Amino acid sequence: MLIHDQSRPGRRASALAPSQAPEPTGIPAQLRRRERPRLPEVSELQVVRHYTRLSQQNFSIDTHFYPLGSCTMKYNPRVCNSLAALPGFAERHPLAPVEYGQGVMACLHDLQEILKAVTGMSAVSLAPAAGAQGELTGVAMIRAYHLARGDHARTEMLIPDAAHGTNPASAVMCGYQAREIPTGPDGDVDVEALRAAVGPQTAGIMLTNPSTVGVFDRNIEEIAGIVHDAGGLLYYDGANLNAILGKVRPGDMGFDVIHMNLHKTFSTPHGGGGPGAGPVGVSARVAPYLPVPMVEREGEGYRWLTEADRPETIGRMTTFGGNMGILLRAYVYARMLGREGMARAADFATLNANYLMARLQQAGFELAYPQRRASHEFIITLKHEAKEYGVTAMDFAKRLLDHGFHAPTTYFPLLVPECLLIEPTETETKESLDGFVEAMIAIRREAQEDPQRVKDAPHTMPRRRLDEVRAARHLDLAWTPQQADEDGDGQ
Amino acid sequence: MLIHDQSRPGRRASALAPSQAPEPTGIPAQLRRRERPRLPEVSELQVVRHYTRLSQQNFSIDTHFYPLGSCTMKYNPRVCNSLAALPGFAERHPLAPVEYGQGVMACLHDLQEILKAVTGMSAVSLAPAAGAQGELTGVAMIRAYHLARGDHARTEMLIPDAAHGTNPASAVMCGYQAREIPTGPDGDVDVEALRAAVGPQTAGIMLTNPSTVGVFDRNIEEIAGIVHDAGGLLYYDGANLNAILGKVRPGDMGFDVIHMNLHKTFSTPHGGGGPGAGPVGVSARVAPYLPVPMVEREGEGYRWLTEADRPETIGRMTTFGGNMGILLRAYVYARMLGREGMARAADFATLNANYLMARLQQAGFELAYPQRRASHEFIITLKHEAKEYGVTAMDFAKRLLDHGFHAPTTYFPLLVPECLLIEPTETETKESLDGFVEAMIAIRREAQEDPQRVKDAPHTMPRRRLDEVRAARHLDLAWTPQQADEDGDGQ
Amino acid sequence: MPFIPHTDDDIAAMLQTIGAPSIEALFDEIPAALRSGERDEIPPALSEQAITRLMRLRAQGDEQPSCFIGAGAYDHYIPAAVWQIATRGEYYSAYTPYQAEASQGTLQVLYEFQSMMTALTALDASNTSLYDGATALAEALLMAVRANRRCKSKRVLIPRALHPFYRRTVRTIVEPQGLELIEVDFDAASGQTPVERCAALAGDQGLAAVVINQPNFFGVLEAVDALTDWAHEQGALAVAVVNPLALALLTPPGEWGAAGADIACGEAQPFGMPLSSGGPYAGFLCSKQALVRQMPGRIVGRTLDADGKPGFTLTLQAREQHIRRSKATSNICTNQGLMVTAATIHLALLGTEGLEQVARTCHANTARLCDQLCALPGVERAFSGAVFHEQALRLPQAPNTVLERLASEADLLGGCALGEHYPELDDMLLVCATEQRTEEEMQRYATALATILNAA
Amino acid sequence: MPFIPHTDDDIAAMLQTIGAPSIEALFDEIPAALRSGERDEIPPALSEQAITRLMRLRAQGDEQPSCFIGAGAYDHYIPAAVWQIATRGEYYSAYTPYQAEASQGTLQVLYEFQSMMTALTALDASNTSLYDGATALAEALLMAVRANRRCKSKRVLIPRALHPFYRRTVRTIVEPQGLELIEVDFDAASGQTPVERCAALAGDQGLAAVVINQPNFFGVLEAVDALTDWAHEQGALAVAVVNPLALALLTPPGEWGAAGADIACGEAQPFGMPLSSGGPYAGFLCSKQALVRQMPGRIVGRTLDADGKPGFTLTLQAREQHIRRSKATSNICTNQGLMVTAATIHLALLGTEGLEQVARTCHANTARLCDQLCALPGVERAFSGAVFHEQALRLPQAPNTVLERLASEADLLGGCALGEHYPELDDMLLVCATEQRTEEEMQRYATALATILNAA
Repeated sequence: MLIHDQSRPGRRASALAPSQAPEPTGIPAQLRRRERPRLPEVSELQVVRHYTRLSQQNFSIDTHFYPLGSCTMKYNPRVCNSLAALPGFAERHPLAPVEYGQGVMACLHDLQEILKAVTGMSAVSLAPAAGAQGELTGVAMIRAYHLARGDHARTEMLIPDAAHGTNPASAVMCGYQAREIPTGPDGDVDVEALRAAVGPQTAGIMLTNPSTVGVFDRNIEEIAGIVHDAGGLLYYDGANLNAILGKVRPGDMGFDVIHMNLHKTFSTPHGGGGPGAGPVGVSARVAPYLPVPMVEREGEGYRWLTEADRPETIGRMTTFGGNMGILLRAYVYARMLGREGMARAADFATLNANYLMARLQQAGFELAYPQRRASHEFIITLKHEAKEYGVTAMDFAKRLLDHGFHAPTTYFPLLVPECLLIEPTETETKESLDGFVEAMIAIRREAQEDPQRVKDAPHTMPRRRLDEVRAARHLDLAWTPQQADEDGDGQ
Repeated sequence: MLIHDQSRPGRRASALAPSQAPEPTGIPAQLRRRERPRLPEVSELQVVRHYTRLSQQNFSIDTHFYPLGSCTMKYNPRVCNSLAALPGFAERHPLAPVEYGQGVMACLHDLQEILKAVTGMSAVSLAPAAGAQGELTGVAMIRAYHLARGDHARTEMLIPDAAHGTNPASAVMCGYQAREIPTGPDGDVDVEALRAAVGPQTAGIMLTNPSTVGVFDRNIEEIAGIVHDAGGLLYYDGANLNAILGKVRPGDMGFDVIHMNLHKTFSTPHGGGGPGAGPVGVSARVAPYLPVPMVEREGEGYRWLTEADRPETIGRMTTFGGNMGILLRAYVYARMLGREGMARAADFATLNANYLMARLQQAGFELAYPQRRASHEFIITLKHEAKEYGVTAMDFAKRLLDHGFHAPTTYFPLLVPECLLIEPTETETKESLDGFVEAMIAIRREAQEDPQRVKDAPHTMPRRRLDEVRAARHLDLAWTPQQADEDGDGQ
Repeated sequence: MPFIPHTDDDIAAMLQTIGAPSIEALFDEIPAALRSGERDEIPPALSEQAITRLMRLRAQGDEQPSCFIGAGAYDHYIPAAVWQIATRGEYYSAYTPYQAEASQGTLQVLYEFQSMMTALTALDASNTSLYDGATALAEALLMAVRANRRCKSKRVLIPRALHPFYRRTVRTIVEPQGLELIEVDFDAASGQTPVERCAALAGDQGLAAVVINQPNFFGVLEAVDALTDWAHEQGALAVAVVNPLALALLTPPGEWGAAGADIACGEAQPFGMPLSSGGPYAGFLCSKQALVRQMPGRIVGRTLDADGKPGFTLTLQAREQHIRRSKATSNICTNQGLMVTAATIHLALLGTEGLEQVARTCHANTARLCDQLCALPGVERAFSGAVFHEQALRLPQAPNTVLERLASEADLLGGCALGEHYPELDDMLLVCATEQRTEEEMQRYATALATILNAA
Repeated sequence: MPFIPHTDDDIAAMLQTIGAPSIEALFDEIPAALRSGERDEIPPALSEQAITRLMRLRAQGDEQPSCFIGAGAYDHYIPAAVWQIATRGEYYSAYTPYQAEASQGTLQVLYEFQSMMTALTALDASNTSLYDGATALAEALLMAVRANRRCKSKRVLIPRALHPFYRRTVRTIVEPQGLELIEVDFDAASGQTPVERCAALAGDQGLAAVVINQPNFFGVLEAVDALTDWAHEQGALAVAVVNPLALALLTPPGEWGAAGADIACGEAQPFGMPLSSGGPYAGFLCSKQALVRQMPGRIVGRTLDADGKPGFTLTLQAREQHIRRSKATSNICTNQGLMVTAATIHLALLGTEGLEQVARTCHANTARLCDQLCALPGVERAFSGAVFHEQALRLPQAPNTVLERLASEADLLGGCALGEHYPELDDMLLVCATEQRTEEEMQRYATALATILNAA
C-alpha cells in the first residue's frame, strides 16, 4: 500500500511544522497555487511504520551477502555516518565564511592528499558528484587539454567493448565519438586492434584496469605507449580501483586522468542508488583543467580555490562544489584503513574473488577466463546451463534471492553470454562465500530436476517475478487520485 | 544462528578497541583469569548483519499494531531519542559537579512540576527505575509513614483480585501481607467486601483506576473514605494513567501515593522490556519519605536534594538516582503534548478503545463488562469460542500474529476466562482498528471451519509455536562451546 | 585488520583451494615494475575511537552562528524521524534496485517520491533524482534540445537572474555538446526578467528552450505565465527551475501559461537534506508525459508480478547508459537515492498542510526581518518585484564589511553579498529567514545592524 | 494534534458506532466532582522544532570537560554501530517478548546476552537484567536469603569498601523484608577487606550471605579466594559484586576459591551504555544452576518450535510476579531490555580480545596517570593493595578545592573526593583514566595539579 493510499484529508503529523503560519502577503494572486498539492496526509506513526516496514523489503549489505559485480558492496562502517552527521558538519551552510569551515576543509584537503598518494596522480579535485560525473569531468578535461593546445582534430574516444556503459555515454556528452576496441580471448585489450585504431583523431582511451571482465590487463604499459605516442591521453575508470588499491597506482601505469567511485572503493553508502562521489585525479599536464572548487592549505588554515585561482578550470560540476557529506565519510574510512590498510582491501578482495572463483570452477561452473587470475571480481557463464536446462543467468539470479543472496550482476559485460559478474569484496567471510557456492550448486541441481521451479523464482520475496515489459508498455510512474480509486489495495 | 556460532578464533572487529594494550602490571597472578572468556569473535559486518536481521524478527510499534493491554503501546516519538542522546546529556558523568549539569537538572525539575500538576500530587520524585520499583517505593513510603507515627500494627495491604501481579509482589517485598478484595460483577471493587476487610491492621489499599478490567471505578470516593477512615493510605498504580490523563487526577480522587509508568503514559520506549521509569507522587503528609535524589530550584539554578536535605527519606532506589535518559525522553514528550495535549491522549485512547469494543461486540464477540464504558482498554472473553470450537484465547492470539497484529494481553486479569485485554492507544488510526476487527472475524470463521489451522498458528512467523514446557523442563539458558557442537545449526 | 574477517586459518584454507602460495601471488599478472608499496604520505590507521575524537574536534570548530543565508540552500527543520529511518541499513547499504524483487522497499519509496514531485509540479512524470539543482537544469536543457525536434538550433535562453552557480555548472556540462547559452538580463528596478528582453535575444535560428526561474536568485517572482506562453510561441520548450518548497504556495509549472511548462527541475534540498557545506543534495526533474522517453536518470514504474500483485521496478531502461551506451539520454548512473529516501519521508511527515506552513513561515519571517531592517536609514528593498521567502536589500555600507561585523559582533551570518556575482549589485545583500530563525535572532540582527550603521 | 491521527470524519464515524454523542461522554462514569481541566502549571505545547532548540541549548550547557571520575560509572568508547542498531524501531519500540513467535529478535539477543554474561562470570545461568548494579545486588541478597535454607538468619555481611550508593540502595530495598546488613570495615593500609574482620562479625546465628566486591570501591583487589572459601565455611552463600569489564582479566566469580561464588552481580554500564547522568544502565545477575529457580527477573530459554526448529522463549515464568503474584521471587517486570541489547552488540563487536584490550588500556592509563601524579610532592597512593583501573590517592590539600581548581583551570574533572562517603578519608581522591583519556589529557592533569600544589 502506498503512503498515498493511507492519506485522509485533515490527518497530520502536526508536531512537525511551525504552528503559527500567517497567510502569505505580497504574493500576487495570479502566482498563487489554485489547487493544493495532493501530498499524503498521514500521522507520524503511519510514516514511521510505513517506511520502517518498506525498508524490510530490501536486500542490503547490512542484511545480505550482495556480490553485485562492479559495485563493490563492502561493509559501510556505521561510524562514517555518525561522524559526517555531526552538527558542525551537517548544519554548515555552503556559503558560510571559511572561518566557519576550517574543520570540513581540513578533512577535504587531507582526503585530496590521500587520494593523490594512493593513485599516484599529481592533483585531485573532489568536485564530481558521482562516478559518472567523474567520467564526464575527466573527458571534459581531456577535451580542454587538447583544445588548449589548439588540437581540434581529436574527435574520437577509444573504448573497449567490455567497458561500462557510462564510458561511451560520457564521451558522447563531451562531444566525442565513441570507438570500440575489441577484447582479446584472454580478456586483455586487443593490442593490435588498438594499434590500428589510434591516430591523429584519437583524443584518448578510457580503460578500466582491472577490466570489467575481472582481469588485470597485462599490456597496460604497451597500451599506454600506443595511445600516448598517438597524442591521446589515458583515462582510468576507477570503478574497479578496490582491486588494486595500494598495490599498483594508475599514475604509475601511465594514466593521465582518473576518477574514483568513493561509494565503491572508499565504502561510502550506496544508499539505494547514491549519493556517490567521483573525485578526479590528473597528471601534471592536465592539472590546470581540474574542476573547482578545490581546497588549498594556506599557512595554518585552508581556503577554497575557485575560478579566480584556476583560470583554465573546466568549471563547476555542481551548484556548491561536491557531495561534502559523502567526502567526509570517505575521509573517515580512509583514515581508519590508514596507509597499511589500503593494500589490505585489495589483498582480501582479491583473495575472496579468487577463492570463490576456484570453488565455483571446482563445482563445475564455467569461467569466462579460466586461465586468468581473478581481480576483485570474475565472470562465470551459464550458457551450458541455459542450453541444457533452459535456465538462464536471470533465472539463477532470481533463485539466488530465495537462498538469501543478492544476485551478482547479470548480462554484463555484454560480450560474455549468460554471464554473472561476481564481486564478493573483502569484508565477507569465507562462510558467506561457501554458502553462495552451496546455493549455486543447489540451484543447478534444481535446474536439472525441476527447471520450472527455477524459472518461476523468486518464491520467497515480497513479490514474485515482476513484469518489466508491462512496466514499460503501460507506464505508471506516479500515484494520482484517480488511480487510488482503481487499485488502491496496493501491497 | 547465534552470534556465537559465527565465531572463529582470531576474527575481530579490530577498529573498535585501543590498538596499544600493554600487559597489565601490578595484578597478582592468582587473581588473573586463567582461561579467556568465550565471547563471540566476529567481524564488524557480521555483527551489524546479525543484529539487523534479528531485529526484523520482532513485532514492534514501529512495524505493527500492538494492542497489548495494560502496556500502552503508543507511538514513541523519534525525536525523544535523538534529544536524550545529545552529547551534553549522554556523556555527563553522574558524579560530575552540578555546574556541569544544569541543563539536565532543569529538565528533571520541570518534569517533576509537570507530573505534580497532571496528577494532583504535592511532590514527586523521579528516582524509581521502573513501574514495579515505583510500587515498591510507594509501599515503602506507606510503611515509613505508619512507622513514623509509631503505628506498628498495620501489617496488611488490601489489593483487588484483578490487580497487576506487581501489586502483591511489591507489598510482600515491603513486609506486608497481601489481602485480596473481590471485584464486583460490574467491574468495580466490591465495596462491602472492602468495608469488611479494613481495620487497624490495614496499611492501605493498592488500586488501579481505571482498573485492570478496563473500567473506571465509580465508587472511588467511597473507597477512599473507607480506607482513610480505617487509618490506611491509598496507593494508585499508574499503569492505566493514560486513560485519565488530564481528565481526573489521582490526587483529587483521594490517593496518597502514586507511581507513573513513563514508558506507558509518557511514551518512552518499551525497548524489548525496558528501561522504564517509575516516578512517584505523594500527598503532603507522605512527602517527607520520598526517595532521593530530587531536584530543587535554588535561585537561578538547580541542586540535588539528598539524604542530607531529606532526613526522613526512605533512601536511594538505584545507584545514581534514576533512569535520567528515560526521564529526558518523557520530558520531551510532555512538552510536546503541552497542557492542551494531556487530556487529548486520554480522549483518543478512550475513543479508540470504545470504538474497538463496540465493533467487536457488534461482530458478536462477548464483552466482559458489556454494561460499562471502556476506559483506554477493555476485555473480551472467548469462552464461547473455546467451548464451541476448542479454540482458545491463546490460539486467537497466535493466529492474530499471522494477520499482522500483535496479540492483546491474554489470560489477564485472571478473573475473566479466556480473555483478551485490548488496548489500542490513541496513536492508532481507525483503519488499524477496523483491520483488527476484520482479522478477529476471519479467525472466528476459521475456528468454525478449520479449527486446527487456528490451533496450529502461527504459520507465517520466523518460528511456529514454541514449546514452553520443554523450555522450562530442559533448561537451556546459555550457549556453551559443547552445545555448539550439538545443535549449532540454529536458525 | 579493521573490516576484514579473515583468520589465519581462513587464509591458509582459501589459498590452498586456489592453489596459490600467498595472497601476494594473486597479483602476479601485474607487471612487477608497476607495483607500489605503502605510501608514507598516507597517515597510519586510526581506531574508530581516535577518528571520532579527531572529527568531533573538527566539527566543533565548524559550528555555525545563526544563518540568514539562503541563496540556493536553506536551513529548514528536519524532523528526527527522517534520518533515523533513512539511515536504516536496508536503505543505507542497498544499491540501485536492479533486482526488483529484493528491492521493493527502495523502489516503492522512489515511486512515492515521483508521485510527490508530480503532485507538486503538476506535471506527469518525474525521475528518481539527479545530482543537484544545477545538474538537473543541465540535464533538463540537454533533454529539451533532444526533444524539441521543431527547432534546429541548440540555442537556450537562460536568465541572468538565475543562480550564478547554476549558470556556471550548466555551462560546464552542456557546452561540450554544442548548446549555446544566451543570458537574458533582469530589470534593474523590478529584479524580474521581462518578456521584452527575452524577445530581443530570440534571434533568427529559434530557441530550443527557455529557462524560467521561480522565484529567481533574488527571491523575486517572475511573470511565469507570460514567459511560458512567449516561449511556446517561439517554438521553444519552457524549462522551469523552481524551489520546490515554493510550490506549496505558488502556481505549479504544469499550470504556467496556457499550456504549462514542459519540464520542471530544481533542488530538493529543502526537503529534509542537511546543508552539509553544499551536498549531498538531490536534483529533481519532472516533465510532461510526451517527453518521458527523453528523460535522463532512473525512473520507477508500477507493474504486476507473476501472481498479479502490484509491485515496482526500474523502467524505461532503454534510455540509460547501461543499455544504450553512447546513445543514452545521459551518462547518469548512481544518483541521490538516499537523499530522495529522506525527502520522501520528510514530505510524508509534513503533508500538504505542513509544507504550506513551512513555506508561509519562511515567507513571513523574511518579510518581518526585512521590515525591521528597512526601518534603518539607508537600508531598502533592492527590487520592486514581489518575492518569496528571500529578499535583496540595498545597504548604505559595503555588504562584506557589514557581514564580517555581524558575524563577529552578533554571532550571525547575515546573508549573501551579491557583488561577487553581479558587479553592479555591489551594495546589495541577499537575506533569508527560514522557519528556523527565531524572533530573538531576527531582533538581534536588526539591533546589530543598527549599531553597525550608526557607528559608521 | 501531535501523534493523534483522527480526522473529524473519523471521530464522527467512531462516535456513531459507539452510540455516544461526544468524546466527552465516554468519561461519563467518572464522578463529575472529580473532573479536572487544563492545568496552567503545565506549559503549552511545543513543536518538535521548538523542543529541539530548547534541549540542544540545555545539552550544550552540560557538555563536560575531560572526565577522570569513575566510582561506579565509566566513560568507555561506544562503537557507532551499537546504538545505530539498538535504536532500530524493531528493538526500540517492542515490549517484553510475551508473544515469543513475534519476538524472536529480542529473545535471541537476550539469550546471547545471558551467554556472554555466563562466559564472563563462569557461572551457569544469567537473567536478562535488573535495573542497575545496586538493585542487582539487593535482588541477589534477597535471592541468597531465599536460597540458603541451611541458614535460619537473614544476616548478610557487606563490605564497607563497597560503593556507598550500593550500600544505601540495598538498605532501602532489603531492610523492609527483614534482612540484617552487617558492614565489615576495610584495612586502612591495604584498602582490602580482611577475612579476619569478617570472622569477627560472623556472630552466632550464622550468615545467609557474604558480599565480595572485586575490585572494591577504591579499585582495590580483594582476596576473593579466601573470602569465598571463608563464606562457604560459614554456611553462607558468596555473592560477588564485580565490574564486568574487569572479568576480561580477573578470575571470574565462578572460579573463586574452591567452589566458586554462588551468585555474581554488578553494573553492565561499561558495556556500551552512555553515562547519562546515572542511567539507564543495567544490572546483571548470574548464578549457579542450582539457584536458578530463586533468580529474580526475566530469563530466556532455548527450546523447539512445532516444526522442531530451535527458538527462544521466556522461561521459568512461574518465578515471576505476573504468575506467582505475592509469592514471586521479585516484583520486577520491566527491566533494562534496550540497554541489554546495546550491551550484547557492544560485546559482540569487541569480542574477547577487544574487551581485554579495553581493560588493559584503562588499567595502564590509570597506572600511568598515577605515576605522574605521585611524582608530585605530597601525592601518594592511598592504599597498598593492588588495584584494577581505579586508584585512591592521598593529596596534601583538600580534595574538593583541588577538584574545583582542576575544573576551572585545566578543564577537567579530576576524580571523586572520598571524604563525603568516608569521613576518615577526607584527604583522598579516587581517580580513573579509561581508554578514552589521551596522553594530552593526562599530561594536562599532572601539569595542573603541580601548579595547584605549588601555588598553595
